[in-house]
Amino acid sequence: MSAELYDRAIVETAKASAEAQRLSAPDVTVEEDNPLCGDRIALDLAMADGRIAAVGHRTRGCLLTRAAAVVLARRAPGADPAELRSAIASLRDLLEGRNGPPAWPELSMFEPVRAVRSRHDCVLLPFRALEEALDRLEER
Amino acid sequence: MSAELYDRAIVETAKASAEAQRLSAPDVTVEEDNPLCGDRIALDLAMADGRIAAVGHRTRGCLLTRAAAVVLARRAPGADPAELRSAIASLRDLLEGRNGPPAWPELSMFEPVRAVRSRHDCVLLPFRALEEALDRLEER
Amino acid sequence: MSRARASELAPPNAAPRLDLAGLKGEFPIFEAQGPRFHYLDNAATGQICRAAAAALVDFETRARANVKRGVYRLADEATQAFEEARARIAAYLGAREAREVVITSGTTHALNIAAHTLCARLRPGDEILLSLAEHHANIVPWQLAAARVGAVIRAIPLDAEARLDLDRLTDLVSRKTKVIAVTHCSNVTGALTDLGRIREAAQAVGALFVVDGAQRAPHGPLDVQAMGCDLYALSGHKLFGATGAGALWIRAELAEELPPFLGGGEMIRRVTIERTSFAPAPHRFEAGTPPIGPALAMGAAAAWLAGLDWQAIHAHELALTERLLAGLRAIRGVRPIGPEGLQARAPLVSFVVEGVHPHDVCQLLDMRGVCTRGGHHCAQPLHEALGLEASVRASIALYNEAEDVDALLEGLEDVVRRLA
Amino acid sequence: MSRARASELAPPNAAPRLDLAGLKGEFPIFEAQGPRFHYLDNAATGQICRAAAAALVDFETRARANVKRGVYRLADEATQAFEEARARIAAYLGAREAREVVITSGTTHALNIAAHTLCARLRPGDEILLSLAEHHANIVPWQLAAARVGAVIRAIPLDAEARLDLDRLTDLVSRKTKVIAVTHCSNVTGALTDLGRIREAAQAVGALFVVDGAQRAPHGPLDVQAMGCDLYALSGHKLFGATGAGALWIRAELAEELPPFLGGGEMIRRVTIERTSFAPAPHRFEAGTPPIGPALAMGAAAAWLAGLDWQAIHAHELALTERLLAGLRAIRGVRPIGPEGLQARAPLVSFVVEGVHPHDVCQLLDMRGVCTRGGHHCAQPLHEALGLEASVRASIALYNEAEDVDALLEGLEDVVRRLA
Ligand SMILES: Cc1ncc(COP(=O)(O)O)c(C=O)c1O
Ligand SMILES: Cc1ncc(COP(=O)(O)O)c(C=O)c1O
Repeated sequence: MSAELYDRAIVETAKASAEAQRLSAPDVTVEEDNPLCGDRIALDLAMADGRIAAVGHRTRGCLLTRAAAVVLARRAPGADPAELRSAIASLRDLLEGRNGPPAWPELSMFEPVRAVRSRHDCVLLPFRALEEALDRLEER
Repeated sequence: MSAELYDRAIVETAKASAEAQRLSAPDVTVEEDNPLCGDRIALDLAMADGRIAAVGHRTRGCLLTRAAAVVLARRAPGADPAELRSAIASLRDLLEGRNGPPAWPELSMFEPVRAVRSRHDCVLLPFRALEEALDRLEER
Repeated sequence: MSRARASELAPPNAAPRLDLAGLKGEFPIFEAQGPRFHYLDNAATGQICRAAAAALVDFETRARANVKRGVYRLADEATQAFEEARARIAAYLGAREAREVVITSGTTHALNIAAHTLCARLRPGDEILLSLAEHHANIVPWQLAAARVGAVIRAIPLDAEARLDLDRLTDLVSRKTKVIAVTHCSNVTGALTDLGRIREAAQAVGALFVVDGAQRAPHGPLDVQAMGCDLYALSGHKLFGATGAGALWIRAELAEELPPFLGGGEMIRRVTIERTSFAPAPHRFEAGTPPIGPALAMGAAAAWLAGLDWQAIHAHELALTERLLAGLRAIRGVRPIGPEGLQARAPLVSFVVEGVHPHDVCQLLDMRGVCTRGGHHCAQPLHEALGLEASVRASIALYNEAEDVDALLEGLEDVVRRLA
Repeated sequence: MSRARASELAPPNAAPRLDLAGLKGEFPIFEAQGPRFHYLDNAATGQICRAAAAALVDFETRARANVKRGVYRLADEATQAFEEARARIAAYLGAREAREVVITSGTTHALNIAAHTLCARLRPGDEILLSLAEHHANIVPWQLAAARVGAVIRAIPLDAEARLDLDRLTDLVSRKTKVIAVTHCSNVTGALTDLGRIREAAQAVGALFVVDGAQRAPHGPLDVQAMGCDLYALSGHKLFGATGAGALWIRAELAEELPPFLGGGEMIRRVTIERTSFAPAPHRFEAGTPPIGPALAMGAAAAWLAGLDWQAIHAHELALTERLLAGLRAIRGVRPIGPEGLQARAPLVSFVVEGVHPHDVCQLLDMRGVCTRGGHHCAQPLHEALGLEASVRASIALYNEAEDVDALLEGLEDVVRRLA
């Protein structure tokens, strides 16, 4: 499984994280880390009309964390909080081997991670940050 | 081995501990307990001319502890500290299966205890009290 | 004859059918020790069941890796197995979430965590309520922690049957009471505590409620939620797992507020020489390499136990207890202590033999392969309250048989004949 | 090719003959895991040796009883075996007396005892000197204990090779320094600490000297008396014993003066609800049922290890380390951290792969059955001092072979090709 885990899709996607930018005027910023490995993401969201207008991030982490951050940053703009929450849930389901295909097709690249439990948190880190950001937006 | 451990000699000897008396004017009194079982002895020594003139004690403990106290109380009077210390050493040797016969023949009754390590401290308790008493006398 | 009388008291139909031979076959020690082995020291340690032994041996000899951080297959599997063990303990305890379970090295370690972390929030004059029936493991940690903050320890006294005298709760519990910590089951008398009444008293004043479950846990699955306690401690070795592991259940909402106890690896978020921030529970309370093999054994034992017919086992254990109590009462000079009957008691009886020291009783019983324990059983305040220095304890587990009880009773008759 | 170059550096004659196949046969996991298993995570946990596994399984499944109080045969034998394990650890450590060894649940527990009991005597402003190379287990307990008494923690910085910069001792050690606690061997760099210089500094000001021996202990018998330290901690699972046990050696004269840490059974002299008096050491520090099976395993491992040819093993371990270091340096983008050479180092090397996250390195190595660890290895201050967040660690034990090192190096070349 480790072999598939580093297939071209994940490696290529992760590389794109190098170009990620922070937002200059986010509506919310969340910093989240993975206490077991110290990997870290700073995630910015800008909102317009109840939808995500823009996503910024800086991610320091392994390929899995970075690839996950890139997928998130590409897919989130235009979505509303409910859609995002269901994407997060579908990723959790994918890792646990539950239910059908993920909300975003690219998330399928993380299917090989299912077998390596210790790496689930790597994939989830950006999505945990997203969840926290959505919670904070809601609390306002 | 447990059977021999409760042979007549030990049982009879231990019974005699019920008649033990404390001394009214001891030169030294030591209270010693066995931290693992709470058994306890109060041992009094009276000295005359560098020898033990009288021994008193009150012993609360198992048959082994009480029998050991009785042997000690019978044998110590008349002995000098050096003789007592070598009796203590010979009892330790007996329990560890070292060296020859014990300094006092009655100590042989404790030979079956050798196999039951957890009971060594029972036999030794009165003798540890004696050792402490001799140490205190010497410090004066 | 004591045996005849005892068996009259436990008619064969009283218990649902239990495949006792099959059950006993699940414990490797009985094969190793042969037939003249009457193990009645289960309150000190239970024997390991096959499921636990297999989990332990498998991990230690065929698949060992450290947990929580490694990503290679073996380490990942070890971590999964460790978390599965946590989940199994949680299920056995009826906990809502696996993360409520902290893996410890035993009940003693668990109660030390409890005492330390709860006392960190106390102020001088605050009160901790224990009972006179506690094991030293549920006394000494509170004394040490209370001394640091100036808290005061009080104790529920015993009633005529040596149970916690809960009528005294109204006097003893006040707004000053911040913690109530009691045993679920006395390791000397077998008395089960009426946790419901204590919970009410605790809730009325907002005190936290800690339960020492070491002796109750081996007698069937639990429901910490129904009990309404906040922390619950147990030992794996008494639960037919291995020596070296135990657990502390901490209600989730509470765990997140509590400071850590032991410091070290795996319990931190970020360490600098100046300052450390801590990981969320349960990791915050699990410093260093945990007792992985023993924890897996404890989890395997809990999962195996959870699948047994506890109605049948309960009836079996109580029938043996009845036989034992009746037999003891029939021997001149033998006096059981604690509750008279079978109501709200675990299968555990302590007794004194008039004029004979408990160690001498145990030693002579050992001649017949009967394993019992003599001493204060780490419960000096209870013994003192009963005017005793020590007692002999016979404690029954699911695998014990009528022959074990009978061998004890015959041995006691001999003890009395020889020494009393 | 890196392999060729590495093997030139370790000529076959450098080491006394070692029966490596025989040695490896003493560790059951290699049979279970088969040939494509290159275990290089020994610093996280060693594999259990047959002697330890036998002691563990025997006790847990065939002869289990609780220790320290029972008088029946099984309990007496368990107590004797437990005390024998203590004596074996004492012998391995070169201790003068068995009673100087406290059985703990691991190094972390041992260092928590050390920190707590020594800090109990400190006053506000007193100093505790650690180093930047410490494992969190030798930092966090001191922070927690120091905070309670108002003591101040200082740290020996690192030199260019990431060793403790002992030239700084003169500035750092003063009359205020009451405790110096350092690692004998870094779990990240493998650097061995020059304990002699620290002992001198400690003795000059009357400071107590604590050594974290977790990483040094698996590489041969020790001599705590020659080292001149006062406390020494180690873990059984890293010493090829079982998970769940460790030890703390405390110099006898010192142990008698120190207050206990955990409270519970077996560590007391007398308990009342108001007040408790404590048993002498080592029992004072051993609250509750100890990890008996794991302790026996640790003792058996120590006894077995003590009989090996450590000159041959040492040469073997260092030859592998040399092969590893040379191989790493030959791969573009791979940079070993810590000491350059083999002087005063254990067979343990950490490294970074430029542009590749340690977890990704480990995951890809796992494809080839190579077990390494990526992360901060519970040594964040050291990583921070080196300007790193994390690293990959390969740690060697007596049973490793050249093939293990070669599999790692080949795997790394692949990692670099694919990801760097
Ligand atoms: C140097 C050092 N100290 C302490 C520890 C902690 O040991 P344990 O986790 O066995 O308590 C370790 C283990 O990783 C270590 O390497
Ligand atoms: C009621 C009770 N509490 C606590 C303990 C301590 O358990 P352990 O020794 O496993 O830590 C015991 C065990 O004897 C017990 O019976």
